[in-house]
This record gives sequence, structure tokens and C-alpha cells, in this order.
Amino acid sequence: MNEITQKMRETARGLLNSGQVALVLGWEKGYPWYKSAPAFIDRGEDVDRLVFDEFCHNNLSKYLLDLVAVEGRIALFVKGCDSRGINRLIQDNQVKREQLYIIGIPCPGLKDPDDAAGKKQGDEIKDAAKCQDCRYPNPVVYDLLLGEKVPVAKRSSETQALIERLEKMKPDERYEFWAEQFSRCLRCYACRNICPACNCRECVFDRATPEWLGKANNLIENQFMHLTRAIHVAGRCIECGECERACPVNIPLMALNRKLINDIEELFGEEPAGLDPEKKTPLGRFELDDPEKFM
Amino acid sequence: MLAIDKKRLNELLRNMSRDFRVYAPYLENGTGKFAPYREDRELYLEMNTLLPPKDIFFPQTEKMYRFRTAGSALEIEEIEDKKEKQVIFGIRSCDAFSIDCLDKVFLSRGYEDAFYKNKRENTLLVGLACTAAGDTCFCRSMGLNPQEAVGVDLQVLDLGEEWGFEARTAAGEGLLARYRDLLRETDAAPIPTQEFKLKVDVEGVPEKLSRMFDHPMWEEISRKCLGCALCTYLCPTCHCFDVSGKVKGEEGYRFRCWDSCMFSEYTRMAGGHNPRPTKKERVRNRFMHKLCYFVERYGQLLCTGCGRCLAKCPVNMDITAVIRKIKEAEVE
Amino acid sequence: MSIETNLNVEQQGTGPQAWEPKILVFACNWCTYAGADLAGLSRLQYPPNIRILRVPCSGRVNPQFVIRAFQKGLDGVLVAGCHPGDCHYSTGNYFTRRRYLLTKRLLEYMGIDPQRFQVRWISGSEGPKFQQVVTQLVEEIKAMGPNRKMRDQE
Amino acid sequence: MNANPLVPIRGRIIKIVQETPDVKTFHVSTVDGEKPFAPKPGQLAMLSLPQTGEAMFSITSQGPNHLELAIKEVGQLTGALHQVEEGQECGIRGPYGNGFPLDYLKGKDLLFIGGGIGLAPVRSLINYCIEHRADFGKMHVVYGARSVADLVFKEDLFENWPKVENMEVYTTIDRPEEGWTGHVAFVPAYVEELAFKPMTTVTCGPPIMIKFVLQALARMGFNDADVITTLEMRMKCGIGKCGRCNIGSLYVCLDGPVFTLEQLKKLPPEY
Repeated sequence: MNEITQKMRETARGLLNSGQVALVLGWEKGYPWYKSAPAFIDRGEDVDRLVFDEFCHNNLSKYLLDLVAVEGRIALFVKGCDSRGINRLIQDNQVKREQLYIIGIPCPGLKDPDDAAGKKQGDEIKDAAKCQDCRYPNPVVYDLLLGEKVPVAKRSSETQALIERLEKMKPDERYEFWAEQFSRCLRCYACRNICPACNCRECVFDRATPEWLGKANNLIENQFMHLTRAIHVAGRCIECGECERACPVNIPLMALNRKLINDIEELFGEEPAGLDPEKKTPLGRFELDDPEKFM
Repeated sequence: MLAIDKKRLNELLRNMSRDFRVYAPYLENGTGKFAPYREDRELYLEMNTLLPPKDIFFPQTEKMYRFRTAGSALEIEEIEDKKEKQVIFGIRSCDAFSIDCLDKVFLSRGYEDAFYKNKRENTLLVGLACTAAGDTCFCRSMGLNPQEAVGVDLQVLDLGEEWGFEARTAAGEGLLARYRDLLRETDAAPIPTQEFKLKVDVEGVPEKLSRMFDHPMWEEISRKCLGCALCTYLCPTCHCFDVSGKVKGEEGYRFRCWDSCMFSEYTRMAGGHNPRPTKKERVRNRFMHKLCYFVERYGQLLCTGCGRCLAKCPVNMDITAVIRKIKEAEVE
Repeated sequence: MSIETNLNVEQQGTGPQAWEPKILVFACNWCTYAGADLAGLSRLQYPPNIRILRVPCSGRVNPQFVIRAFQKGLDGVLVAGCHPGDCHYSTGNYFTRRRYLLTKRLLEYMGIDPQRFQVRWISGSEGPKFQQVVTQLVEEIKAMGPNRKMRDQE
Repeated sequence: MNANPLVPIRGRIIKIVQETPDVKTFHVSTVDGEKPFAPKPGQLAMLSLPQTGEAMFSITSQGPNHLELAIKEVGQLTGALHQVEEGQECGIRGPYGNGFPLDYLKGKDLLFIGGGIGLAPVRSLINYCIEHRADFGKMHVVYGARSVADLVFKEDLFENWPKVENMEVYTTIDRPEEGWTGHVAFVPAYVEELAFKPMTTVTCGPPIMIKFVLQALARMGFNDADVITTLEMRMKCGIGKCGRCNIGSLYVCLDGPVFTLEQLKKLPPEY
């Protein structure tokens, strides 16, 4: 990890001092020791704040939406999943590729901060949920790659296990499961605000006329919000797992998104989101011989 | 000091729940929260809960009045929530102080919030001493004593094998007397709180902040903020609310619900003018309110050092780091 | 929305057989709506439990509408449009097909009984098919009883 | 009033006066025909159509058993209000806010500067001063709007107020118009043109107008403690609890909406 950190700092210092980029987006150490946070570096001498460790979870591509007005190019560090976020934003015409200098980091897989919370530094820590069966640890788009590509390790994932368990349940049981999860939702919108696939100018949930989503926190409004968001990001979700990590009340949101990803792959044979910026999203295109299972 | 064996605490709460509606800390699906007492569930006393007890007095969604329209006529029917004797068991010093802050907001300055007052007046607070500070706890730095909760009726102390009880108010005395038969005298000493991992010096911050409205630091620290409401909904002292309604045909009800100054449309007015249009103003306003404005208005900080926002913020916005930056900032 | 008001009339029937399901049909203006007209013109009888909502194209129907329909107390939803290839807007129903294959999977994953949400292609000339689809749908839903899931009880 | 400050009492809109194409004045009394409450000049009321929403409005005037609220159509609730007919029942609660400092104003010459719908809150003070004419010195009213059609309270502007003893009324519109013989200029420019000597001033109008009026008054040597304005802010509770209308540590609904320029300069510029 600290070998990548050294390379990050040298690259960033070079880019900033040479004036090639106006801003570098990376991560820096947060508090406690199992937290890292996004860092916005625009001066050469600050690059020593940059770090890469097993807790650099944040998908930095989402910030590009705020930085459209920055003159000059923006450099940002991306793991495998983050890089797909950039393709997503390019696909949605939110960001121009030439404004970015993308530095890819082959990702060794990150650790679960909640699991680390009870432990000391150096203890054995569980893999983060999203990294357990990650299929794209190597960035899919980059201008510079820091280090060799890593092999894709085939591992089991708790999310996939939960999906299979849910699929075997009877409808009433499944409904109770999700009703209990959504009844805990605080409606803090961390899942929406951190998601790179959620980049509408004005979200349907914020509109007052018509008021699709009310302000009350009850099961009905929460269900409407999560189901609508699941459908809206279907075919756009890049499995960066940030929504699930950001959720303060541990709602297994990736079991929602991953289910739709599995269905899209099974029904339409579409490849996952964010791999090819030129391709349209699965629900934004069609094939004449699409299946007609029940119509 | 009166005490009860730790193994028999459940028995005390069972008795108490016959006379009061008891709330106690439980773990639900990995989330610590205050919930009504239930015999078959195990109490969660190792750490403070993630969701603060403020929603017992200030629920996230609370119906205020029902209405019915018939043509141009209108009927309004206030919703009276029943008065019920309650006890919150296991409230920590940080949350007890937050209730004190909420009391100042809802019960002072010329208007009393009837909904809050009705619940607050019928609730006894049983404080629970902390012996182990969490990674993100810093209540001592905010001038609080983890063993001594402010404004509680009864203080529970950790005596190792037993829970010790010390009454702080007449109502607390009443509680002890009512369940005296379950308690017995002991002279065991309370276990002191371990060393805090997180410390911050908040001396002089409110005064200095009042001169830092245009300081460049706000631009810098607000860039990573996502503008979600997680910090404000987990915060035990945040009390902003919105008023909205639900209509079904000619009937409906008006309710109030939590709102967050971090949302973009929080201060947006009809016609589009928004005094706090970007993240910078909103992040600045939140820290200014907690560390400066509230002190100017009510004479105390609006941050109790519970550390929930620091623990759960998806971008690790750290209020203690902001306080340190304020202390270091040069201001004329 | 007219649907708003008559949904409030709670069914105070005397027993289960008195309960009448309420089903929403999103009918595409060019085909299914015409098919429904044809069924009416040819005096084809079908149960009166459906409420038809005319939409320009089946592609116009947003999954939010379906979720909102169940919340507002409907017991079944049918999205009906032109057969693929006949769409007045040429590609509308191709998007519908993908979108509603996925929406059906999501609703099932949420625990909504599969029969409560159906999609059918009914062209302007298939009056009898419209009658047959609606009759069968009402039978199925009547057998399942009212839908309590996702219903807004407030 | 209700024991619970957040729950309105039932009112009725007994009269609706069309002031301009997008401003109507609503006469509101309780369902039993009385005045809901007796506000001081500059105080506010929360008017609601529960099926649509609730919002805070300044009380522009009052009669023996009704309040007058002048409302411009800008949003959801105001839009619904502009559709209702006379006799419509509504919710009303208040009075809120500090109102104008009447004792401070006693015996002084007064300059009232209004822009567009901003005249509504100022009018409550003007009417009070007219009713207690002897308590106040010379009165000047400078009021402007985009066009003649947008001038509110035309009856007061052109009939009632000019007849009041020792009171000057200057009206202006932004751009020349057919049939308008009066002055044509923006309000801040007109104020500077009239070259008033420094005196106590009460002003309210769109933010852009306030900005330039304050600059003009500064150039004319008005001192900050003598310039009084009433602010508009998004308000939800109206009783200083919900935290929405804060400027620094003050709540506009409770500690305001009336502030002097001196007070405003001590507050963070966030309104």
C-alpha cells in the first residue's frame, strides 16, 4: 500500500508543479485509523497528505459533478470500481473525458471499517462487502496506471449469498424482510448523494410539484424512494458499494442493486455498467429478439 | 449507595415497565437505538446507541392536526398525543446534555412547543455512566463528565459486578423508593472512565468563530461534503424541522418532520432566492450554529461530543478537526 | 386524478365475496385503448373492476407509476401496449419490454405476488383478447384477495 | 389562539381585492367574524390552506374585525390562494415577529421607501402613523414598481395618502409607459434625486432594490441606526424553533423581521 502512496505523491507533485492540472482528487488519512477521506489538493506542497490504504472507499468520480466549472484539467485517483464511475458520467454527458487526467490504481481489495471499529491496528479485518467478489479490480480507463494489474480473485460474497437466500424465500417472507429494512431508513439520502449513477440535475425526490415523495418518514415513502432509486440506477450501477457503506442503519442496498444487475445480465446478456463509455445503458437500448417471458 | 446485581437488571426493568413505559438501549440489525422495553431482548449497554434518544421527545415524523375540507368549508382537529408516564433507561452524559439543549430550544423564548413539552414533562431520565470511551467520543473535551449526566433524575454507576443508583431529583428518589426491595446497600466504588482517545480544546472557539465568517477554511473543508443529512439526523442536538402535509381527497393531516440545513433546498424561497445556495454556506452554517450561534443565543455549545457524526459520515467530516483548524486560524 | 377520489370509498362489503378488486390498466392510446373500444363496440362483457388510464405509449409508463398504484391501494396493475413492431412511435414498446421485465423481477424480489403485475400486447383489432386478458386477470386477483403489501394505510 | 402555537385557528377569507395582475389583498377574519388577533405594525401571520400549504405573510393593514394580507403569486400556496373565492375557509395563526419600533419612531420625520410588493409591510406602519398623525413628524413615501399595473394599493397612493397633512407621496415606475405622467426611474435613483436630508427611514422591497437603496442612503449621510428594514426569509414554524430562518444566531420570525441596518451589519451577510 505505501509503495502506491509514494507513487501517488510523486505523480501528484509532478502534475501540480508542472501546471498540467489545476486540482488533484485523492484520499487522505481520516480519524480513527480505519477511516480515509476524500482529499482535494491544489498546491504542490500539500501532496504529502495523499495516502492509499485499505480504507480508501470513497468513489471520487462523483465530485466531478461539482467541479465542472474548474478551469484547467482535474487529476483523480481511481480504483477499479471508481473508474467505471467516470465512464458512467461520460455516458451521461456530465463530464468531458479530456478535462480529466485519470490515474488508475490496481485495487488489492479494501477492508470493512465497521469490522475494524472494534479492533486494533494490525488485527485481521474482514474484506469490505463490495470487494468480496469484485470482478473489475483493475481500472477500465486511465491515463497512467500506478503498478501492475492484479489478478481477479474469484471469492464468495455475502451480498450474493443474501440475494440467493432472499430468492428462495416465499413472497410474504421477502416482503417482511424488505419492509423491516426500509422501516429503519432515516431518509438522510447519503445513498443517493454518494452514488455516481445518481447525477440528475434535480432529483425527482426533491421536486415539490408534483410531490412524488413526501417528507414523512414512514415505510410507504421509504419503499417508494428505494424502489424508484433502484430502477433509476438499474443498468447504471457500477457496484462501487458506496451506498451500502454510507448507510448509517446498515440497509443491504447492494442486495437490491446487485439483484437487478444479475437480472439484466441474465435477461439481456448486457455487460456491467461503466465499462464502455460509448455504449448506451441496458435500459436505454433494446434488441429485437429481447425475451418476452410473461407478456 | 443502593445497587443491584448486573444479572438482575432485567428484573428491575420488568418491574419498572409495569408502572412506566420504559425505553432502553437495544441493538436492532446492527443499529443501536432506544426502543420500548421487551423482556426477551438483550440490553445493549457496551457502547452508546447510534440513534440518539432525541426521537422519543422529537419524533422524526409527528402528526400535528387533521383537517377535512368540504367545498370552501374547513375543519381542523388537533391530534392530542396521550400523556403517558415514561422512563428512558441508559441515557449517557452526552445525550442527557443534548436533551438539555433541546429543552432550551423547545421550551423557552416565549413559545412552548406543546408536542415536545407533553412528552418531556412525563418522562424520567435514568443516566448511565460510561466506563469506556469509544473511538470517536470526546464529551469530556466539551466539558461533560461521562460519569455524571446533566439533568437526569437517577444516575446509574458501573460498580463492576453491580449497577449503583444515585438519585439526583425528588422523582429519582421516588423511583428508588418504589423499587427499594430489589436494591441493596453497597459501598463498592464506581469504575472510573478510561482515558479518552479523542481530545480537542474548544476554549475560545465560539468567540473566535464569530469573526471567521469570511475565512477561506470554509471553502476548503466543505468541498468533500456530500450534502446529505446523515450528520444532522444522527446528531442528538439537531432540532431543525419542516412542516408538511398529506392529502387524500378532502381529508388529510399536517405533520412536522426532521429536516436538515445540509439539504440544498432548505432555505430556498419561492421565486428561487436562496441565502445559502452552495455547500460552503451550508457546511459553515452547521458548524457556526453548533459552536457559535447557539452559544450566543442560549449560552451553551450545541455539540455534546458524542462522536456519532464523525463515526458515520461517509466522507469522514471531523468536527474535532474543524475545531482544531479554527484554533489555528489567524484572524484579525 | 379521478382515481384519487373513488379509491377512498373503502369497500364495506359484508364478506370476502363482496370484496371487489381494483385494477389499473395502463392502455396505450394507439393499440390497447383502441382494442378496449372495439371490445366495447362489439358488446364483449368483461368485469367492471378495471380503471383504464390512457397513455400515449406503453413506453410512457414509468415504474414509479406502478409502485405508486400499489401504494394508493390497487390490487393489480396491467400495462398493455402494441405488439413489438406495431408501435406508433416505432420503438416505444421495445423499451417497455426491457423495463417491465426488470420491474416485474424487482416487484417479485420485494415480495409482491407475481400475478398482481402483468404486461400484455393487445393490438387495436384484438377486442376479444382485451376482454379475455381482463377477465382472466380479474379472476386471478379476486382469488388472491386484496393486496396489503406496500399499501398506504395512513 | 390555540394552546399549541403550531396549530392554526379556523379563519375565513371574507374579501379579495385584485391589486395588480399578480397581487391580491385578502381580508381574513375568524369563522365567527372576529379579528383573529391584534397585530402591531410590521408583524406577520401564518396563513394556510391545509390541503396546499402554509406560509408567512406580512399584515399590511387591519380593520375592526379582519386582517389584510397582500399576497403576490409566486409559488404553490400563493397560486392556490389566487384561485380561491371569497368565503373560503383557511387556517390562520400569529401574530409573529417584533414589528416596527414605534416608540423609537415617535416624534421623528419619516421616510418610507417601498418596491413592488415590498410596500405591503411598510403600509402597516404608514397607516398606523396616519391614525396617530400627531405623534409623528413629516412623512415622505417613495414607492416604485415595474409598471403602472404593478403599483399596489393605488387607492392609498393616489387618493388617501396625498390628502394626509404634512405627507409627501412620490411614485415611480421603472420604464416609461403610455398614459403615465408621473416619474420614471428606479427607486434607488429616485431617492437620491429627491436628496432627502438624513432622517429615520423604513424600507422594504426586492433584494436588488434594497442593496442599491442602502448604498444611496449611505452616500446621502443616513446613519445606520436610522435605516430600518423588514426581511423576507423562508419560515416554517414562525416561533423561533425550527431553525430555518436564521441569520447568525437570530431568527427572522422571532427576533425580526424588522432590523436596523446597524443590527444587520453585525450579522453574517446571509439573507
